[in-house]
Amino acid sequence: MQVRLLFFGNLTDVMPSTMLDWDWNGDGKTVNDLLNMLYSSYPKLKGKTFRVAVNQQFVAMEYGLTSGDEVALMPPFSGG
Amino acid sequence: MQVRLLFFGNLTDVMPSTMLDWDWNGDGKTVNDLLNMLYSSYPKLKGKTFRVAVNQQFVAMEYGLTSGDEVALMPPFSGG
Amino acid sequence: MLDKKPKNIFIQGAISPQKIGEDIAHHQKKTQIGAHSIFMGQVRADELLNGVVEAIEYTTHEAMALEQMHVIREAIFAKYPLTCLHITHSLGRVNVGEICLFVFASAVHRKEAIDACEEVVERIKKELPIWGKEICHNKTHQWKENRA
Amino acid sequence: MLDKKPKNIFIQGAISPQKIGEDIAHHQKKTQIGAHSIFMGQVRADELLNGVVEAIEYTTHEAMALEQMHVIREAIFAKYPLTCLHITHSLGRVNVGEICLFVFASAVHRKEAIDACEEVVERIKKELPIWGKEICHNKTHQWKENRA
Repeated sequence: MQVRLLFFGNLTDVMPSTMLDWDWNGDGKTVNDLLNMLYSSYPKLKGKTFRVAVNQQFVAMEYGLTSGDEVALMPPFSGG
Repeated sequence: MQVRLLFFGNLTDVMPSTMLDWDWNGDGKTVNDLLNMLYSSYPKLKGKTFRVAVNQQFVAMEYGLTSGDEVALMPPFSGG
Repeated sequence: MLDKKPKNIFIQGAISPQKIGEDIAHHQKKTQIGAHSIFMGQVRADELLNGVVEAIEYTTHEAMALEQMHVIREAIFAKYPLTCLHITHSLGRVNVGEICLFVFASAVHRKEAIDACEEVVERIKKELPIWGKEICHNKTHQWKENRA
Repeated sequence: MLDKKPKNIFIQGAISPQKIGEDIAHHQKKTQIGAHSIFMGQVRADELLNGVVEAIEYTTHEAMALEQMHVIREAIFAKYPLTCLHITHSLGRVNVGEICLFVFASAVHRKEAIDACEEVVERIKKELPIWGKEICHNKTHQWKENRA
Protein backbone atom coordinates (compact mmCIF):
# COMPACT_ATOMS: atom_id res chain seq x y z
CA MET A 1 0.00 0.00 0.00
CA GLN A 2 1.02 3.58 -0.62
CA VAL A 3 -0.28 6.94 0.58
CA ARG A 4 0.86 10.44 -0.30
CA LEU A 5 1.77 12.50 2.76
CA LEU A 6 1.57 16.30 2.72
CA PHE A 7 3.14 18.50 5.43
CA PHE A 8 2.21 22.10 6.16
CA GLY A 9 3.24 25.03 8.34
CA ASN A 10 5.81 24.34 11.04
CA LEU A 11 5.84 20.62 10.17
CA THR A 12 7.90 21.54 7.12
CA ASP A 13 10.67 22.64 9.54
CA VAL A 14 11.13 19.08 10.77
CA MET A 15 10.44 17.12 7.59
CA PRO A 16 12.83 16.76 4.65
CA SER A 17 10.16 17.78 2.13
CA THR A 18 6.56 18.98 1.96
CA MET A 19 5.48 15.77 0.20
CA LEU A 20 6.36 12.14 0.85
CA ASP A 21 5.08 8.95 -0.78
CA TRP A 22 4.94 6.31 1.96
CA ASP A 23 4.79 2.58 1.22
CA TRP A 24 4.26 -0.46 3.37
CA ASN A 25 3.57 -4.15 2.81
CA GLY A 26 0.46 -5.90 3.87
CA ASP A 27 -2.83 -4.82 5.36
CA GLY A 28 -4.54 -1.46 5.55
CA LYS A 29 -3.60 0.67 8.50
CA THR A 30 -5.28 3.40 10.51
CA VAL A 31 -4.10 7.00 10.61
CA ASN A 32 -2.79 6.22 14.08
CA ASP A 33 -0.68 3.32 12.75
CA LEU A 34 0.71 5.53 10.02
CA LEU A 35 1.66 8.27 12.46
CA ASN A 36 3.48 5.79 14.68
CA MET A 37 5.52 4.63 11.68
CA LEU A 38 6.27 8.25 10.81
CA TYR A 39 7.31 9.09 14.38
CA SER A 40 9.90 6.28 14.25
CA SER A 41 11.50 7.77 11.17
CA TYR A 42 10.97 11.45 12.06
CA PRO A 43 10.99 11.73 15.86
CA LYS A 44 10.82 15.55 15.74
CA LEU A 45 7.31 15.26 14.32
CA LYS A 46 6.08 13.78 17.57
CA GLY A 47 5.95 16.98 19.63
CA LYS A 48 3.95 18.88 17.00
CA THR A 49 0.25 19.78 17.09
CA PHE A 50 -1.69 18.96 13.94
CA ARG A 51 -4.90 17.52 12.55
CA VAL A 52 -5.04 14.93 9.79
CA ALA A 53 -7.09 15.28 6.60
CA VAL A 54 -7.50 12.29 4.30
CA ASN A 55 -8.52 13.18 0.77
CA GLN A 56 -9.27 16.73 1.98
CA GLN A 57 -11.56 15.73 4.87
CA PHE A 58 -10.51 15.82 8.50
CA VAL A 59 -10.59 12.32 10.03
CA ALA A 60 -10.13 10.67 13.43
CA MET A 61 -7.05 8.67 14.42
CA GLU A 62 -9.00 5.41 13.87
CA TYR A 63 -9.73 6.20 10.22
CA GLY A 64 -8.74 3.27 7.96
CA LEU A 65 -6.46 4.23 5.07
CA THR A 66 -6.77 3.01 1.50
CA SER A 67 -3.99 2.81 -1.02
CA GLY A 68 -3.72 6.04 -2.97
CA ASP A 69 -5.06 8.24 -0.18
CA GLU A 70 -3.77 11.80 0.25
CA VAL A 71 -2.91 12.27 3.95
CA ALA A 72 -2.36 15.91 4.95
CA LEU A 73 -0.87 16.84 8.33
CA MET A 74 -2.08 20.32 9.25
CA PRO A 75 -0.94 22.40 12.22
CA PRO A 76 -3.20 25.26 13.45
CA PHE A 77 -4.08 27.65 10.62
CA SER A 78 -2.64 31.16 10.49
CA GLY A 79 -4.03 32.81 7.38
CA GLY A 80 -4.98 36.47 7.08
CA MET B 1 -33.40 92.15 19.93
CA GLN B 2 -32.38 90.13 16.96
CA VAL B 3 -31.48 86.48 16.46
CA ARG B 4 -30.30 84.69 13.35
CA LEU B 5 -32.45 81.70 12.48
CA LEU B 6 -31.05 78.77 10.48
CA PHE B 7 -33.26 76.07 8.93
CA PHE B 8 -32.12 72.62 7.85
CA GLY B 9 -33.38 69.49 6.14
CA ASN B 10 -37.10 69.31 5.45
CA LEU B 11 -37.69 72.64 7.22
CA THR B 12 -36.24 74.33 4.15
CA ASP B 13 -39.27 73.00 2.19
CA VAL B 14 -41.65 75.17 4.25
CA MET B 15 -39.47 78.23 4.82
CA PRO B 16 -38.72 80.93 2.26
CA SER B 17 -34.96 80.71 2.92
CA THR B 18 -32.40 78.74 4.92
CA MET B 19 -31.52 81.84 6.99
CA LEU B 20 -33.71 84.51 8.55
CA ASP B 21 -32.79 87.44 10.80
CA TRP B 22 -35.65 87.83 13.25
CA ASP B 23 -36.23 91.04 15.23
CA TRP B 24 -38.56 91.94 18.00
CA ASN B 25 -38.98 94.81 20.42
CA GLY B 26 -38.60 94.55 24.14
CA ASP B 27 -37.49 91.85 26.51
CA GLY B 28 -35.60 88.65 26.03
CA LYS B 29 -37.66 85.67 25.05
CA THR B 30 -37.34 81.93 25.46
CA VAL B 31 -36.90 79.53 22.55
CA ASN B 32 -40.53 78.56 23.11
CA ASP B 33 -41.68 82.20 22.71
CA LEU B 34 -39.63 82.53 19.53
CA LEU B 35 -41.11 79.36 18.04
CA ASN B 36 -44.65 80.58 18.77
CA MET B 37 -43.91 83.81 16.88
CA LEU B 38 -42.48 81.78 14.02
CA TYR B 39 -45.50 79.46 13.90
CA SER B 40 -47.78 82.50 13.45
CA SER B 41 -45.86 83.63 10.40
CA TYR B 42 -45.02 80.15 9.05
CA PRO B 43 -47.84 77.81 10.09
CA LYS B 44 -46.37 74.93 8.04
CA LEU B 45 -43.42 74.83 10.41
CA LYS B 46 -45.71 73.74 13.23
CA GLY B 47 -46.13 70.10 12.21
CA LYS B 48 -42.39 69.50 11.83
CA THR B 49 -40.10 67.58 14.16
CA PHE B 50 -36.88 69.35 15.08
CA ARG B 51 -34.47 70.22 17.90
CA VAL B 52 -33.15 73.71 18.56
CA ALA B 53 -29.46 74.58 18.89
CA VAL B 54 -28.46 78.03 20.15
CA ASN B 55 -24.91 79.02 19.28
CA GLN B 56 -24.25 75.39 18.26
CA GLN B 57 -25.48 73.79 21.49
CA PHE B 58 -28.81 72.01 21.80
CA VAL B 59 -31.06 73.77 24.32
CA ALA B 60 -34.45 73.23 26.00
CA MET B 61 -37.59 75.17 25.09
CA GLU B 62 -37.17 77.34 28.22
CA TYR B 63 -33.71 78.57 27.19
CA GLY B 64 -33.51 82.41 27.34
CA LEU B 65 -32.29 84.04 24.13
CA THR B 66 -29.78 86.89 23.91
CA SER B 67 -29.49 89.36 21.07
CA GLY B 68 -27.11 88.08 18.42
CA ASP B 69 -27.76 84.39 19.11
CA GLU B 70 -27.66 81.88 16.29
CA VAL B 71 -30.78 79.70 16.54
CA ALA B 72 -30.66 76.54 14.41
CA LEU B 73 -33.77 74.41 13.84
CA MET B 74 -32.65 70.86 13.13
CA PRO B 75 -34.86 67.97 12.05
CA PRO B 76 -33.58 64.39 12.57
CA PHE B 77 -30.15 63.89 10.98
CA SER B 78 -29.72 61.77 7.87
CA GLY B 79 -26.04 61.82 7.00
CA GLY B 80 -24.13 58.89 5.58
CA MET C 1 -2.45 63.01 21.31
CA LEU C 2 -5.33 64.39 19.30
CA ASP C 3 -5.35 67.71 17.54
CA LYS C 4 -7.10 70.47 19.41
CA LYS C 5 -8.64 71.92 16.28
CA PRO C 6 -11.42 69.90 14.62
CA LYS C 7 -10.28 68.33 11.35
CA ASN C 8 -12.30 68.89 8.21
CA ILE C 9 -14.21 65.82 7.06
CA PHE C 10 -16.23 67.34 4.23
CA ILE C 11 -15.60 67.32 0.52
CA GLN C 12 -17.79 68.71 -2.24
CA GLY C 13 -19.45 65.94 -4.28
CA ALA C 14 -18.70 62.21 -4.39
CA ILE C 15 -15.68 60.45 -2.87
CA SER C 16 -13.71 58.80 -5.67
CA PRO C 17 -12.67 55.12 -5.44
CA GLN C 18 -9.25 56.16 -6.74
CA LYS C 19 -8.78 58.49 -3.75
CA ILE C 20 -9.72 55.59 -1.46
CA GLY C 21 -7.11 53.38 -3.14
CA GLU C 22 -4.53 56.14 -2.64
CA ASP C 23 -5.49 56.54 1.02
CA ILE C 24 -4.97 52.81 1.53
CA ALA C 25 -1.58 52.99 -0.21
CA HIS C 26 -0.48 55.80 2.11
CA HIS C 27 -0.81 53.44 5.06
CA GLN C 28 1.79 50.99 3.82
CA LYS C 29 4.53 52.98 5.54
CA LYS C 30 2.84 52.47 8.91
CA THR C 31 4.28 49.02 9.54
CA GLN C 32 2.76 48.63 13.00
CA ILE C 33 -0.69 48.35 11.39
CA GLY C 34 -2.06 44.82 11.05
CA ALA C 35 -5.71 45.50 10.24
CA HIS C 36 -7.77 48.08 8.36
CA SER C 37 -11.54 48.30 8.55
CA ILE C 38 -13.35 50.46 6.01
CA PHE C 39 -16.98 51.46 5.69
CA MET C 40 -18.36 53.20 2.61
CA GLY C 41 -21.86 54.54 2.11
CA GLN C 42 -23.07 54.50 -1.51
CA VAL C 43 -26.14 56.32 -2.88
CA ARG C 44 -28.89 53.83 -3.77
CA ALA C 45 -31.40 54.11 -6.63
CA ASP C 46 -34.27 53.65 -4.18
CA GLU C 47 -37.80 53.57 -5.54
CA LEU C 48 -39.76 56.18 -3.66
CA LEU C 49 -43.50 56.80 -3.93
CA ASN C 50 -42.91 59.59 -6.42
CA GLY C 51 -40.01 58.22 -8.45
CA VAL C 52 -36.55 56.68 -8.47
CA VAL C 53 -33.68 58.38 -6.66
CA GLU C 54 -30.96 59.70 -8.99
CA ALA C 55 -28.87 61.62 -6.43
CA ILE C 56 -28.68 62.80 -2.85
CA GLU C 57 -27.85 66.40 -1.98
CA TYR C 58 -26.17 66.72 1.40
CA THR C 59 -26.23 69.83 3.58
CA THR C 60 -24.82 70.38 7.05
CA HIS C 61 -24.22 72.86 9.83
CA GLU C 62 -20.52 72.62 9.21
CA ALA C 63 -19.16 74.12 12.44
CA MET C 64 -21.45 71.98 14.61
CA ALA C 65 -20.73 68.85 12.58
CA LEU C 66 -16.95 69.27 12.79
CA GLU C 67 -17.11 69.99 16.51
CA GLN C 68 -19.22 66.87 17.13
CA MET C 69 -16.96 64.79 14.90
CA HIS C 70 -14.04 65.94 17.05
CA VAL C 71 -15.90 64.77 20.18
CA ILE C 72 -16.54 61.39 18.53
CA ARG C 73 -12.89 61.04 17.46
CA GLU C 74 -11.67 61.73 20.99
CA ALA C 75 -14.10 59.20 22.46
CA ILE C 76 -13.11 56.55 19.91
CA PHE C 77 -9.37 57.01 20.47
CA ALA C 78 -9.96 56.83 24.23
CA LYS C 79 -11.94 53.59 23.84
CA TYR C 80 -9.92 51.72 21.16
CA PRO C 81 -6.15 51.45 20.62
CA LEU C 82 -6.23 52.70 17.03
CA THR C 83 -3.26 53.63 14.90
CA CYS C 84 -5.33 56.04 12.81
CA LEU C 85 -8.84 57.03 11.83
CA HIS C 86 -9.89 58.92 8.71
CA ILE C 87 -13.38 60.15 7.88
CA THR C 88 -14.73 61.79 4.73
CA HIS C 89 -18.35 62.82 4.12
CA SER C 90 -19.73 64.40 0.97
CA LEU C 91 -21.61 67.67 0.76
CA GLY C 92 -23.68 68.76 -2.23
CA ARG C 93 -24.78 66.38 -4.94
CA VAL C 94 -23.75 62.71 -4.99
CA ASN C 95 -25.20 60.62 -7.81
CA VAL C 96 -26.57 57.12 -7.51
CA GLY C 97 -23.73 54.56 -7.33
CA GLU C 98 -21.27 57.10 -5.96
CA ILE C 99 -19.73 57.09 -2.49
CA CYS C 100 -20.87 59.67 0.07
CA LEU C 101 -19.22 58.42 3.27
CA PHE C 102 -15.80 56.86 3.87
CA VAL C 103 -14.64 55.71 7.32
CA PHE C 104 -11.18 54.15 7.58
CA ALA C 105 -9.93 52.73 10.91
CA SER C 106 -6.53 51.05 11.34
CA ALA C 107 -5.06 49.21 14.31
CA VAL C 108 -2.50 46.62 15.29
CA HIS C 109 -5.19 43.94 15.62
CA ARG C 110 -8.44 43.40 13.77
CA LYS C 111 -10.96 43.54 16.61
CA GLU C 112 -10.16 47.15 17.50
CA ALA C 113 -10.20 48.33 13.87
CA ILE C 114 -13.52 46.59 13.12
CA ASP C 115 -15.31 47.69 16.29
CA ALA C 116 -14.07 51.27 16.08
CA CYS C 117 -15.07 51.59 12.42
CA GLU C 118 -18.60 50.36 13.10
CA GLU C 119 -19.03 52.62 16.13
CA VAL C 120 -17.84 55.67 14.18
CA VAL C 121 -20.33 54.93 11.39
CA GLU C 122 -23.21 54.61 13.86
CA ARG C 123 -22.25 57.80 15.67
CA ILE C 124 -21.84 59.77 12.42
CA LYS C 125 -25.35 58.78 11.34
CA LYS C 126 -26.89 59.58 14.72
CA GLU C 127 -24.91 62.60 15.87
CA LEU C 128 -23.70 64.69 12.94
CA PRO C 129 -26.04 67.46 11.76
CA ILE C 130 -26.15 66.37 8.12
CA TRP C 131 -29.24 66.04 5.96
CA GLY C 132 -29.72 64.12 2.72
CA LYS C 133 -32.26 65.27 0.13
CA GLU C 134 -33.13 62.41 -2.21
CA ILE C 135 -33.64 63.81 -5.71
CA CYS C 136 -35.75 61.78 -8.16
CA HIS C 137 -35.55 61.66 -11.94
CA ASN C 138 -38.79 63.60 -12.19
CA LYS C 139 -37.33 66.41 -10.03
CA THR C 140 -39.49 65.58 -7.02
CA HIS C 141 -37.58 65.05 -3.79
CA GLN C 142 -37.88 63.40 -0.40
CA TRP C 143 -35.82 63.88 2.75
CA LYS C 144 -33.74 60.85 3.63
CA GLU C 145 -34.44 59.17 6.94
CA ASN C 146 -31.77 57.07 8.62
CA ARG C 147 -32.52 53.60 9.93
CA ALA C 148 -31.91 53.02 13.61
CA MET D 1 -27.85 31.38 -6.41
CA LEU D 2 -24.25 30.63 -5.73
CA ASP D 3 -21.86 29.13 -8.18
CA LYS D 4 -21.38 25.41 -7.81
CA LYS D 5 -17.68 25.59 -8.49
CA PRO D 6 -15.47 27.15 -5.80
CA LYS D 7 -14.11 30.54 -6.85
CA ASN D 8 -10.42 31.22 -6.66
CA ILE D 9 -9.46 33.60 -3.84
CA PHE D 10 -5.67 33.36 -4.09
CA ILE D 11 -3.19 35.65 -5.76
CA GLN D 12 0.58 35.42 -5.77
CA GLY D 13 2.17 38.13 -3.61
CA ALA D 14 0.65 41.29 -2.13
CA ILE D 15 -2.77 42.75 -2.94
CA SER D 16 -2.27 46.22 -4.42
CA PRO D 17 -4.21 49.22 -3.08
CA GLN D 18 -4.82 50.26 -6.68
CA LYS D 19 -6.62 46.97 -7.37
CA ILE D 20 -8.75 47.59 -4.28
CA GLY D 21 -9.66 51.06 -5.58
CA GLU D 22 -10.59 49.51 -8.93
CA ASP D 23 -12.72 46.84 -7.23
CA ILE D 24 -14.59 49.57 -5.37
CA ALA D 25 -15.12 51.50 -8.61
CA HIS D 26 -16.60 48.41 -10.29
CA HIS D 27 -19.42 48.44 -7.73
CA GLN D 28 -20.72 51.85 -8.76
CA LYS D 29 -22.94 50.23 -11.40
CA LYS D 30 -24.72 48.18 -8.73
CA THR D 31 -27.10 50.92 -7.70
CA GLN D 32 -29.02 48.81 -5.20
CA ILE D 33 -25.94 48.81 -2.91
CA GLY D 34 -26.05 51.26 -0.01
CA ALA D 35 -23.16 50.02 2.12
CA HIS D 36 -19.75 48.45 1.64
CA SER D 37 -17.70 46.96 4.44
CA ILE D 38 -14.05 46.16 3.80
CA PHE D 39 -11.45 44.40 5.88
CA MET D 40 -7.77 44.35 4.96
CA GLY D 41 -4.97 42.50 6.71
CA GLN D 42 -1.55 44.14 6.48
CA VAL D 43 1.80 42.52 7.34
CA ARG D 44 3.24 44.03 10.52
CA ALA D 45 6.91 44.60 11.35
CA ASP D 46 6.50 42.65 14.59
CA GLU D 47 9.49 42.30 16.89
CA LEU D 48 10.00 38.62 17.53
CA LEU D 49 12.49 37.07 19.93
CA ASN D 50 14.98 36.53 17.11
CA GLY D 51 14.46 39.67 15.00
CA VAL D 52 12.03 41.99 13.25
CA VAL D 53 9.58 40.60 10.68
CA GLU D 54 10.25 41.78 7.12
CA ALA D 55 7.74 39.57 5.28
CA ILE D 56 5.28 36.73 5.63
CA GLU D 57 5.30 33.77 3.25
CA TYR D 58 1.88 32.18 2.89
CA THR D 59 1.24 28.58 1.89
CA THR D 60 -2.01 26.67 1.63
CA HIS D 61 -3.68 23.41 0.71
CA GLU D 62 -5.37 25.14 -2.19
CA ALA D 63 -8.12 22.64 -3.01
CA MET D 64 -9.17 22.32 0.63
CA ALA D 65 -9.02 26.07 1.20
CA LEU D 66 -11.16 26.86 -1.85
CA GLU D 67 -13.68 24.18 -0.92
CA GLN D 68 -13.96 25.51 2.65
CA MET D 69 -14.21 29.09 1.38
CA HIS D 70 -17.11 27.94 -0.79
CA VAL D 71 -18.83 26.49 2.30
CA ILE D 72 -18.29 29.78 4.16
CA ARG D 73 -19.64 31.83 1.22
CA GLU D 74 -22.80 29.72 1.07
CA ALA D 75 -23.36 30.04 4.82
CA ILE D 76 -22.81 33.80 4.72
CA PHE D 77 -25.20 34.34 1.79
CA ALA D 78 -27.79 32.19 3.57
CA LYS D 79 -27.43 34.25 6.75
CA TYR D 80 -27.10 37.82 5.40
CA PRO D 81 -28.90 39.54 2.51
CA LEU D 82 -25.72 40.56 0.71
CA THR D 83 -25.47 42.00 -2.78
CA CYS D 84 -21.95 40.67 -3.22
CA LEU D 85 -18.91 39.33 -1.43
CA HIS D 86 -15.34 39.30 -2.71
CA ILE D 87 -12.35 37.71 -1.02
CA THR D 88 -8.67 37.79 -1.93
CA HIS D 89 -5.84 36.16 0.03
CA SER D 90 -2.15 36.29 -0.84
CA LEU D 91 0.11 33.29 -1.31
CA GLY D 92 3.89 33.46 -1.33
CA ARG D 93 5.82 36.43 -0.03
CA VAL D 94 4.11 39.60 1.23
CA ASN D 95 6.41 42.30 2.60
CA VAL D 96 5.82 44.35 5.72
CA GLY D 97 3.27 47.13 5.06
CA GLU D 98 1.66 45.22 2.19
CA ILE D 99 -1.86 43.80 2.15
CA CYS D 100 -2.34 40.02 2.39
CA LEU D 101 -6.11 39.72 2.90
CA PHE D 102 -8.99 41.69 1.37
CA VAL D 103 -12.63 41.01 2.25
CA PHE D 104 -15.29 43.16 0.58
CA ALA D 105 -18.98 42.77 1.51
CA SER D 106 -21.75 44.91 -0.01
CA ALA D 107 -25.44 45.13 0.87
CA VAL D 108 -28.47 47.38 0.69
CA HIS D 109 -28.06 48.37 4.34
CA ARG D 110 -25.00 48.78 6.51
CA LYS D 111 -25.70 46.28 9.29
CA GLU D 112 -25.65 43.27 6.96
CA ALA D 113 -22.50 44.39 5.15
CA ILE D 114 -20.61 45.07 8.40
CA ASP D 115 -21.67 41.88 10.18
CA ALA D 116 -21.05 39.67 7.16
CA CYS D 117 -17.60 41.14 6.55
CA GLU D 118 -16.53 40.57 10.15
CA GLU D 119 -17.87 37.00 10.19
CA VAL D 120 -16.07 36.16 6.95
CA VAL D 121 -12.77 37.47 8.35
CA GLU D 122 -13.16 35.40 11.51
CA ARG D 123 -14.04 32.27 9.57
CA ILE D 124 -11.16 32.73 7.11
CA LYS D 125 -8.69 32.94 9.98
CA LYS D 126 -10.15 29.93 11.79
CA GLU D 127 -11.17 27.63 8.96
CA LEU D 128 -8.94 28.07 5.92
CA PRO D 129 -5.85 25.86 5.73
CA ILE D 130 -3.36 28.68 5.25
CA TRP D 131 -0.08 29.13 7.08
CA GLY D 132 2.04 32.26 7.48
CA LYS D 133 5.80 32.00 7.94
CA GLU D 134 7.18 35.21 9.44
CA ILE D 135 10.57 35.93 7.91
CA CYS D 136 12.96 38.17 9.85
CA HIS D 137 15.72 40.43 8.52
CA ASN D 138 18.35 38.03 9.83
CA LYS D 139 16.76 35.16 7.85
CA THR D 140 15.39 33.40 10.93
CA HIS D 141 11.70 32.63 10.82
CA GLN D 142 8.78 31.89 13.09
CA TRP D 143 5.38 30.43 12.25
CA LYS D 144 2.56 32.93 12.65
CA GLU D 145 -0.13 32.12 15.21
CA ASN D 146 -3.56 33.66 14.91
CA ARG D 147 -5.25 35.32 17.87
CA ALA D 148 -8.58 33.87 18.94
